[in-house]
Amino acid sequence: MSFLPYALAAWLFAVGLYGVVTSRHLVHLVVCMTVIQSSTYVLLLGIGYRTGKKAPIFSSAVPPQVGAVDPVVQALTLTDVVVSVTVTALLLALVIEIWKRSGTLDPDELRRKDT
Amino acid sequence: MSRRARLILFGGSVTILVALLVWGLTGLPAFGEFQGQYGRILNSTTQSSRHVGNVVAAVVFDYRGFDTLGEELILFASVMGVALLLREVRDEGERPRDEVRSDVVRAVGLAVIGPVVVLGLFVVAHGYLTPGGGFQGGVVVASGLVLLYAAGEYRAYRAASPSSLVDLAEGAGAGAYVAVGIAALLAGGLFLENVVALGTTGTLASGGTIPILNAAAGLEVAAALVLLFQEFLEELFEE
Amino acid sequence: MTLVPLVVAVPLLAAAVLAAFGHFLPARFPDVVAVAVAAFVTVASVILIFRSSDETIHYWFGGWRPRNGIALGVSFSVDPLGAALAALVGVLATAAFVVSWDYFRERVPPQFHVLMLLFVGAMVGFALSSDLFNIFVFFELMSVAAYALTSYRIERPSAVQGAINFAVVNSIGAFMLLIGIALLYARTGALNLAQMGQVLAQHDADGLVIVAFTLVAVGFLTKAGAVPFHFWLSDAYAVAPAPVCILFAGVMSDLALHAVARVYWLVFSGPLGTDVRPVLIGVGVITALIGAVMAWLQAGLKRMLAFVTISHIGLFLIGIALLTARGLAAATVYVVADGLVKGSLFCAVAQLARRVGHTDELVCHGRGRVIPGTGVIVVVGALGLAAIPPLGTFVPFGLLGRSAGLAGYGWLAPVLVLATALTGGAVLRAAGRIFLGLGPKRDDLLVSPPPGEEEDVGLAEVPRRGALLWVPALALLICGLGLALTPGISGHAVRHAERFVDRASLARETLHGVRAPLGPVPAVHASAGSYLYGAVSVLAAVTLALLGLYRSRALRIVAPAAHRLKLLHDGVVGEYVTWLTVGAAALGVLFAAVVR
Amino acid sequence: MIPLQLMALALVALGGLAVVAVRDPLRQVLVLGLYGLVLVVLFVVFQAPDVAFSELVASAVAFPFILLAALAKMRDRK
Repeated sequence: MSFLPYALAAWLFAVGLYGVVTSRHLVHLVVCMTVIQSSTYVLLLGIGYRTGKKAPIFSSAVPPQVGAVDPVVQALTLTDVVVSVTVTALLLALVIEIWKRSGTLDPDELRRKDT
Repeated sequence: MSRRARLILFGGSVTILVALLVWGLTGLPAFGEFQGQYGRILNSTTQSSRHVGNVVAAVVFDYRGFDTLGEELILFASVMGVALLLREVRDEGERPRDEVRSDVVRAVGLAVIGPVVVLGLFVVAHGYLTPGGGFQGGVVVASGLVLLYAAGEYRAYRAASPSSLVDLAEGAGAGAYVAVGIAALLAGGLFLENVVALGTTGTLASGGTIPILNAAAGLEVAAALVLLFQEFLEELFEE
Repeated sequence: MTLVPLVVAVPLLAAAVLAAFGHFLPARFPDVVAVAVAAFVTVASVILIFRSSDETIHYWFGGWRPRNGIALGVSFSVDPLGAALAALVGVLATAAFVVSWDYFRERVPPQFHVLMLLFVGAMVGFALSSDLFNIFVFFELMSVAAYALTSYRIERPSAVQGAINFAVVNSIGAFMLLIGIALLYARTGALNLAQMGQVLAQHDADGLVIVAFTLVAVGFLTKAGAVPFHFWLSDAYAVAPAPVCILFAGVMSDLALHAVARVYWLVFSGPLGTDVRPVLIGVGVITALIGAVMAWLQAGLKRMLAFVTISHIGLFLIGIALLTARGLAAATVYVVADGLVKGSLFCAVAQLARRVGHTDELVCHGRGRVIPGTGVIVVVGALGLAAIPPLGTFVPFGLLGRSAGLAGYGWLAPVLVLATALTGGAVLRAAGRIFLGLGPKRDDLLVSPPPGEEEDVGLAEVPRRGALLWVPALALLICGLGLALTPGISGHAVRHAERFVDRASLARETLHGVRAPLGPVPAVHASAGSYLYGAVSVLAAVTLALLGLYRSRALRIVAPAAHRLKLLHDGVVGEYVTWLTVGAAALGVLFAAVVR
Repeated sequence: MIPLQLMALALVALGGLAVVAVRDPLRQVLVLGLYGLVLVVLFVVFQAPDVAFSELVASAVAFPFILLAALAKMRDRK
């Protein structure tokens, strides 16, 4: 039981990787990348969780002495979530350009034609 | 390599990789039992040393503010990359027509925009007191502007976000973060050192440079997404 | 001290300013700013080499110095080895910006300079950072800028495809790196390299440590282009514009290897010891040889140089994988010298593209005669790749061979010679064909890339200021080969590497401010054996080049195997990711088998 | 571990699989949006409201927008 969140991360990683390897559509492939990425969020936040503790936000009502879950892993993921949107957009822009130049979105059809 | 061969090769190796991963994961502390000293120290000292209640915000904009500088620039770089990729000599005279949908959609859209943008700004402003902050609020502000487009007011959307102004905001957001870091050097501190007065916990003026960096991030994220949406929209209307 | 953050902050700030005001500035302004910033990075990094030569500079961002041995913030640790890599970034960036002034025919969009400056800042940060998550952030920043720069020529299908292969494979590598970081954070409660190492050293290696090392190594080796994580590299480097390639081939890949060394020594050396040595050496040997063979098979110069980069990454990896101070010193000096030579060769390729309009050796047969100066640079550069004694690349080549011998791996010396001879020979062969018109115009053994990849658009007209193309090429070549003239360079490198590998002292210095001892400068001289190996390498390179030109049939026996190898590099991203998975699984199993 | 956490874990596991399994890009965008919302729930029960907030604005607004715009651009010819 106490291992499940970590197993979930491994699962998401494997599933996303499977999607990338077998994908026949570049947009699908890019979306599968975001699944792999989400495995890192699940892992980090799962690691930082502490049973019975609340979010690391303190006020006069919640003094620091009561403790909280780990704030560092949250800080690492928080920015990454927003940044990943723009990185995905960059990948999609590449996909659009491929579509414009090659007329296909199937990665297997983009085989190199060396002579 | 045939697809079949690829699948077999992948199936075999990913099984081994997952087995390895699980082997590694069993070495982790049981779920909920993590005792990392880094996080515990920050949880117990942030309020007194930084006058900020939201420890996550303090980590993002102070303790590990230098990481966030990098993250913000990744965002900046990818938007610059999208602009570089989708560049095209666009005919400036020809604007895509407004796709007027039903008047109801338009009315609802227009009615919602103001509140959404205000909400976004509120989220940006209170990030170091409550959940939220520049990163989340920035997205909300940008989505408010996109509503203008959804409401069929592409012209208004463009008018609300002229290219050169968005570029300026985008560069300014990224530049301001670095500039705050350099300002600390000029004030005799180390790069990104929190040299401003810390204020009273629980008020908007608390946390020293945290609100400044938070605002810079908000500006950067909002401008980046507006620019991004714009690039994709123009791509859509291009022949 | 203040220079430490500024080497990174100045290029990043310049990028932001150019993006903000790009619309309002005169056309040549970004060029001037970019050259000035790159020159600043160079000078500042060189100053840092000297400033840090007595004592490593630990710079704590935000003023968060460690408390009771616990790091609260992010730090840079600047030592002469890291600063030398930063200086290499600066020098190559300066050359790249000067070359791009004349290389591009069209008006360069403002985003190009913005991305290049971000790329430069990210590489310097990556080289100097001593916080694992911060290293990851700079890794991502340089990757994102690099994807976009690769696809600069959007009108060419292969450019965009190369970029997406690069982006997908590298992003997956980055996710693995991040999972490795998460495992380490869970175990140590720290992100600072030295602090992580302190905690890990208290216990023997278990599954978590081995898997974390595998994932972190895979992340960095993917960026470095080690076999079998290298497939994206040739697709990307062959299509990126030449000024971008100067930075890609000259330093980006090598930085990732330096990160492997830093993470191994500072974090993992306690629990892993030298157990992992044979596995890493194996990866290095395979990379050096496959890269060299593939380089030999290319007719397209840019793709050839991409495989030369892979092959030489293998050589540097061997140096690092010896897990000795000498091996690390050799690898670092080699990276700098070789990076300058490769940068010079890419400048020469840019010149060829501009003047001849093509960079395929079969197409350009004899057409390089109009630019004999460039021919000389390419030939000398090729000899540099073959480690010609007693010049710049020979010094670390010899040191590498001797370090391998000292570590009990004497058999590595012939492998090194084979890789340098094949890579140098391939470039010599191409130079003979292009600049002297030697040999036939056809060779079935060689691979020609699809149309458009090695072509330069438009007519070959004489650039207004051709000097901006060949002067950087000459300058980089002189710097790279002239490195041998730096007095006692090997000795100094070994001395600093010895401090670098002293994990416990370095951790005490980082976290508690107790200065780590710095030994005397050891006397390191090239031995007669090194000269022999260097001479053999050069002779073999020349012989191979002549064989390739006139007796290509003699090499036919390798054709079937070569053909099979070529087929693997087919640009299908799903297959590349499969190989990444295979490599990661194999590396993990091998590490698990050898540790303890 | 509380039941709510278990439920969120199960949903995320299924959601991730669904995103990969749906091969039609347009439908996949919808599934991705739902997956994002499930992740938001997971992050909330992991006591990470800041991250949940990030994930919410990303998966509810930004991701669908760019994906749909890209797909709309590429709808013909294929």
